[in-house]
Amino acid sequence: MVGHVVHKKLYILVFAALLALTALTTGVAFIDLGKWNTVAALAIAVCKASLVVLFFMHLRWSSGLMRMVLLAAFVWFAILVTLTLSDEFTRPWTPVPSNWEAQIQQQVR
Amino acid sequence: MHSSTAALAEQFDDLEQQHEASSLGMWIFLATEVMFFGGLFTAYILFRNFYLPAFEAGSRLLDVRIGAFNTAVLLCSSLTMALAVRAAQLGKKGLLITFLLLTLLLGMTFVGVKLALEWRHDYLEGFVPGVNWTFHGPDSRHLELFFCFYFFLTGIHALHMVIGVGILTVLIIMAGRGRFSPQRYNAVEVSGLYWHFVDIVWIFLYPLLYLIGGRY
Amino acid sequence: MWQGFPIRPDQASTIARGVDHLYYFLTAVDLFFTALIFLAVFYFAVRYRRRSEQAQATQVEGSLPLEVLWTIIPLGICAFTFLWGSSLFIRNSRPPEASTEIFVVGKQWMWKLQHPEGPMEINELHVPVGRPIKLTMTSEDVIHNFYVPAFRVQKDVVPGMYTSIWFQATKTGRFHFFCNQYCGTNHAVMGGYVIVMSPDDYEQWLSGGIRGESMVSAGAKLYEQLACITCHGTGKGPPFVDLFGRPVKLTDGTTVIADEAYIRESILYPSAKIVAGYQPLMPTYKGQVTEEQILQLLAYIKSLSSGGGKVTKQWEREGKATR
Amino acid sequence: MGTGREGNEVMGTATVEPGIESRVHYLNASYGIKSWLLTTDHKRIAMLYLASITFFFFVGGSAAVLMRLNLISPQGALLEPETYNKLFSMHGIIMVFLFMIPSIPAVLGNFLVPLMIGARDLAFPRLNLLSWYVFVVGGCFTLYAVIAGGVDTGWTFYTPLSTTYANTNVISAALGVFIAGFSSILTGLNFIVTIHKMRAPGLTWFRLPLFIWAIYSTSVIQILGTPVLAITIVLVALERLIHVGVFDPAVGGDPILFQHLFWFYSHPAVYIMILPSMGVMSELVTAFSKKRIFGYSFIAFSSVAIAAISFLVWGHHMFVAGQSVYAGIVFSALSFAVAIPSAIKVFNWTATLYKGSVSYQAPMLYAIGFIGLFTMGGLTGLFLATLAVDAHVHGTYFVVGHFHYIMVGGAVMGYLGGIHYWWPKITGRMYPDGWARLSAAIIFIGFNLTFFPQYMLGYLGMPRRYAVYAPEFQVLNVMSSAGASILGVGYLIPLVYMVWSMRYGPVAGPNPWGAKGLEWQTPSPPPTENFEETPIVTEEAYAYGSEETQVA
Repeated sequence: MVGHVVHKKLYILVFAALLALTALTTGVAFIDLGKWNTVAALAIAVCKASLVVLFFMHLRWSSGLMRMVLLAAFVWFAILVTLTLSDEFTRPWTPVPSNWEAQIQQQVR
Repeated sequence: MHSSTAALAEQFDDLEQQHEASSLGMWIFLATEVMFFGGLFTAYILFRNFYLPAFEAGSRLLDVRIGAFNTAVLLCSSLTMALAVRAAQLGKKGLLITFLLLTLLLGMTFVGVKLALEWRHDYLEGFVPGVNWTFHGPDSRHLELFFCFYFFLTGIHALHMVIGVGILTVLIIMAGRGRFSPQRYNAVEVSGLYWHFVDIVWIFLYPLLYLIGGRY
Repeated sequence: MWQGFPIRPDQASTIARGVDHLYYFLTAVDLFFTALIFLAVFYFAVRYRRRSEQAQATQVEGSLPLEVLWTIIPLGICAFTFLWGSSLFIRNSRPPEASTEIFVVGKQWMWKLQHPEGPMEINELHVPVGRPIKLTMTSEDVIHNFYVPAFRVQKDVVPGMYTSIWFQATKTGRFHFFCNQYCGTNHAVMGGYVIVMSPDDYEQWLSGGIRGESMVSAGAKLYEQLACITCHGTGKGPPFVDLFGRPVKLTDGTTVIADEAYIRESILYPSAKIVAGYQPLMPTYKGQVTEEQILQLLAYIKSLSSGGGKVTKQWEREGKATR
Repeated sequence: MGTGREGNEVMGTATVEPGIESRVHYLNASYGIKSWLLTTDHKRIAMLYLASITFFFFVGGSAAVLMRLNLISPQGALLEPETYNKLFSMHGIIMVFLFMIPSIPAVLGNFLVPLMIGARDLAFPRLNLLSWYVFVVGGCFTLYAVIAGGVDTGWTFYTPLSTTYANTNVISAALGVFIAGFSSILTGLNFIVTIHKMRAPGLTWFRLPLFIWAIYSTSVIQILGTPVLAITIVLVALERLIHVGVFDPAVGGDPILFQHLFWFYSHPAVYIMILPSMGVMSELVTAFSKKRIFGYSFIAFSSVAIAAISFLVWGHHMFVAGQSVYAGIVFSALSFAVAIPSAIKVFNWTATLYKGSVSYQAPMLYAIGFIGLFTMGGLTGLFLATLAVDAHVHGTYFVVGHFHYIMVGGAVMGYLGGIHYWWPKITGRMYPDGWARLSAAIIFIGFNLTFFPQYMLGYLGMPRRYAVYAPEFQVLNVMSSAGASILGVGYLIPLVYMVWSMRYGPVAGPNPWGAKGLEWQTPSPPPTENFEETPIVTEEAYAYGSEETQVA
C-alpha cells in the first residue's frame, strides 16, 4: 500500500470544525466591526482552507515538495496582486521634485 | 505481488515513485488553478477598493442563506470525497462507490441550487449584466461591475464543479469495474485533490461575495 | 553632418536633449560590451581552434573572482542608468505650473485638438515656441497614443480617463506626430503635424483663423444650456466656485479630490459619488454630452476656481497682456 | 557516465556503423499513421511537434515576408491597411503562441528531457500526447480565425479594441491562444514532475545538464504564468460576447488592467522562448570546445533567477500606457535586475571557449551567432528599461528590433543550433555540414540586415504596426526588407537539406560529436525504451577531459 491512511474520526472532526467556522463567519458578518469584518471573514476563510489542505488533501503527510508548490502558487499570486495594485493605487499621485521650479527655470533658459 | 506489477506504468521504477509523481503532478496543476482564479481575484480586489459602496450594496443583494447552504453542501462533499479516498486506500470497493456517489450527488446539489435558485432569481430580477440588466438604483454601473464579477467568479467555479462531476462519474464507472486497489488508487486520490481545491475556491468566494458587504 | 542619414529626430523640445544624452550613453555602453563579447569570442575562436582531432582542451571550471566581477560591473552600470533614467523621467513627467492646457481627443482615426481660446484643430496642432504646453488627453473609443518624436514625448490616450504630457518647443517648424498605440484599420494614418510658430506668428494664427469661442465661455454656455445652473446655481446641487482641485466630502464619509476624473464621472454617472449634504437628484448626461463638451465644462469649472484653476487663469492673464 | 563505450568507437568516423535500419529503434518500432497519432513515446511526440511547429513557422514567416514587401514603399506597396493589420496580427499570434513557445520545450525538450536524465519516458506519457492534441486544436482555432477573414487586434489583444471595436474573428483567435496555453501548461507540468521524480540513480541536481535547468525554469514560468493569460483571454471573450465586463470603461472597468494581466504572462513568456535556447547554448558551447562549462552553478542559478525575476518586470511594457509614475520606477528598477543573470550567462559561455579545443561544425556556428545576436538584443533591452528613453522609443520599431534580436536572433538561432546538434540523434543521420554552415552564415547576415535598421528607425520615431509610413523612413525600411528576403532564403535551406538527410544522409552513429551526456550513450536513433538498462551516473555534467579523450 502507498500513501498515508487517515483515521475516520479525524476527518469527521475536521469536518465539524469546518461547519463551525462557516457558522461563525456567517454570524460575524451580521455584527458591525467596521473594517474588521473583512479581516475576520478572510482570516476564517484562510483557517478553513488550511484545514482542507492539511487534512483532506493530506498535505500534513506529504513531502516538502508539494508544500513548495503550494507556497510558490501563493507567492506568485501575491506578486500579481501587489505589483498590479502598486500601479492602480498610485495613479493619482504626481511626483513633485523638491526643487521643481528652479529646474524648470533652468530648462526654460 | 502480481497486482502491484500490473499497477505500475512502464516509465516508473516502483509504486512509490508513481504515487509521488501523480500527486506532484496534481499539486502543480492546482498551482496553475490558483493563478487562474488569481487573475480574477486580483481584478476583484482592485475594483472592490475602487467602488466599495457599490460592491457592498451588490453583496447585500445576494441571498446569504443560499450561500451558506451551498457552503455546507460543498464541505459535506469534501468529507465524502476524503472518505472515498480512504476507502480506496483500504481496498473497500463498495464503500468507495458509495462515497463517490454521495460526493457526486452533493456536487450536483450545489450546481442545481446555484442554477435553479440563485441564477434564475438573479435573471428574473434583472441582475445579469449584458443579458438582462434592468437595475436602476444609485451607482448602477458599478453595481453592474460587481455582478460581472459575481457571475464570472461563480460561473467559472461552477464550471469546475461540472468538470468535477464528470470526473466523479468516470471514477464510479472505473470503481465498478474494479480498476482500483490499495496499490493503484492514484486516479481517486488526484481527483480528490482537485475536488477539495474547488471546495477551497468556494471557501473564499463565499465571504468575498456574500458576507463582507456590511450586512449588519 | 548626418543630413542625409539621420540617427536621431530633430531636437525640438526642452526634453529632447536630455533624452538624447542618455541615449548616447546607453549606445556607448552597448557598443563597448558588444565589442568586448565579439572580440573575445573571435579571439578565442581563432586562438583555440581545434588544430587536430587529438587536440586537448585545458579544463578550467570557473573563477569566483571573475563571476563576482562580471556581476558587479553590470549591476553598477544598471544602477547608474536606472537612477539617471528615472530622475530624468520624473522631471519630464510633471508639467510646469504655467503651462497652457490644450485638450486632445483621439478617436478612430483622427485627432481633435482644442485650444483654450477656442480654435479647434483636426490632426494639426499650432503652438508657440518657448511656452510650456500641457496636453490633457482622452479617447472616444479605443486606446490611442500621442507621440511627437521630435519632442521625445508620448503617452497613451485611454478611454474613460485623462492622461497628459507636456512639452516646450525650442524651435519653429513642422514636426510629425503619430498615433503610437495600435488602434485598428487606419492606425497608420492617424497622425499629423505639430506646427511650432514664433509667438507673433502664433498670435496672428490665433486671430486669423475662424475663431470659435474660448473653452471657458463655451463651457459657461453649456452650463446654462444643459440647465446645470438650475441646481448648481441655486444650492440644490453643490456649487462650482472654488471646487476644482479641492477635497470634497461625500455622503459615505470618504473624501475625494475634485480632479478631472471626478468631474467627468460626476457628469456622466452622477450617482457614483454623492457630495455630503445633497440628494442624489442629478440625471446622467451620458450620451448627451460629447467628450469635447465635457472638456469645455471642465475648463469652465476650472476657471471658477482660484487655486486649482490657476493654470487656465494664468494663461488667460498672459493671453490678454500679449493681445 | 558509464564507460563511454559507444562514444569511443565512432569519434570522427561517422559512417562506421552499418545501416540503421537493421536495428529496432523508436522510428521503425511500428509503422502506420495510427502508430504515430496514438503514440505515447516522448520521442515520437517530439516529432509530431516538430512537424506542426515547422508548418506554423513557415505560415507565420510568409506573413512576415508579405509585410516586409509591403513596407518597401511608404504608401504600402501591395496591401490594404486591413490586410496588413491582419497579417501582423497573424504573424504575432502564430509565431508567439504556435511556434516560439512550443519550439524548444515541446520539440527538443520532449525528445531530450528523458534521454538526458536517463528515464524511459516522461512521467505522464498520455498527458504528453494529449498536450499535442490540445496544441493542434488550439492551432486549428487560430487557423480558422485566419481563414474565416482574419483577426486584426495584434497578438496583444488590447482592450477595448479587441472587446468592442474590432470587427474580426477575435473570439476564435483568442480561443486558439487559450487552448494552446493549456498545451503549454501540461507540457511544463510533465517536465517538472519528470525532472523531480525520474532522474537516473546518481544524477543529482548539480550533475544535470544545464539544458535541464533551463527547461525546468521555463516550465515554472509556463505553470505559473500561462493560467493568468488564460483567465484574461476568457474575460476578453466574455466581454465581447455580453458587451460588458471588467475591462469596460462604461461600467468603471479599466482597460489598463487588461495590460497588467496580459503582460504578467506575456513578459515572462519572452523567457519561455529564450531560456531553453540558453540551455541549448550551454550544451553546444561545451561540446564544440571540448570543455567543461565555465561557472556551472552560476549558469544554473541564473536560469532560476531569470524565471523568478521575469515575473516582476512586466510593467515596463506600460511605462507610457497611463501607468503611475511610481509603479514605472519600481518596474524600471526590477527590469534592470533581470539583465544581470543574462549578462552572467553570456560572459560564462564566452569564458568557456577560453583554452578550449574549438571546432566549427554547423551547430557551433549557430551558437556563436546566438551569442552575438543575443548580446545585441539584450543590451538594447537596457534602453527600454530606462524610463526616460523608453518614453521616446516605446512602441516604435526600436522595440520591434529589440524583441526580434532576442526571439529570432536569440531563440530561433538557438533552436536551429539545437536541431542541428541533435539531428543525428533524432534521425540517426547526418545533414550536409557545408550547407548547414552556409545557411548559418546567411541567416546571421540576413538577420542583421533586417533588424539592425529597425533600431535606427525606432529612434527616429517610426511607430510599429504601420501599414503606410512617412517618406523620411523609406531608406531604412528598404534595407530591412532586403534583409528579410535573405533571411527567408536562410530559413528555407535547412528545411530542404534536413528533409533530404532523413533519407539520404550518411549514418551518424551514436555520438558523432564526441559529446558528453546520457543522450549520446544510447544508439541513434534511440530505442523506444531509450536505454537498454538504466544508466548510473557517477560524473558531473560536461566531464570533458576525463578518461576518454585519448581515443581515436
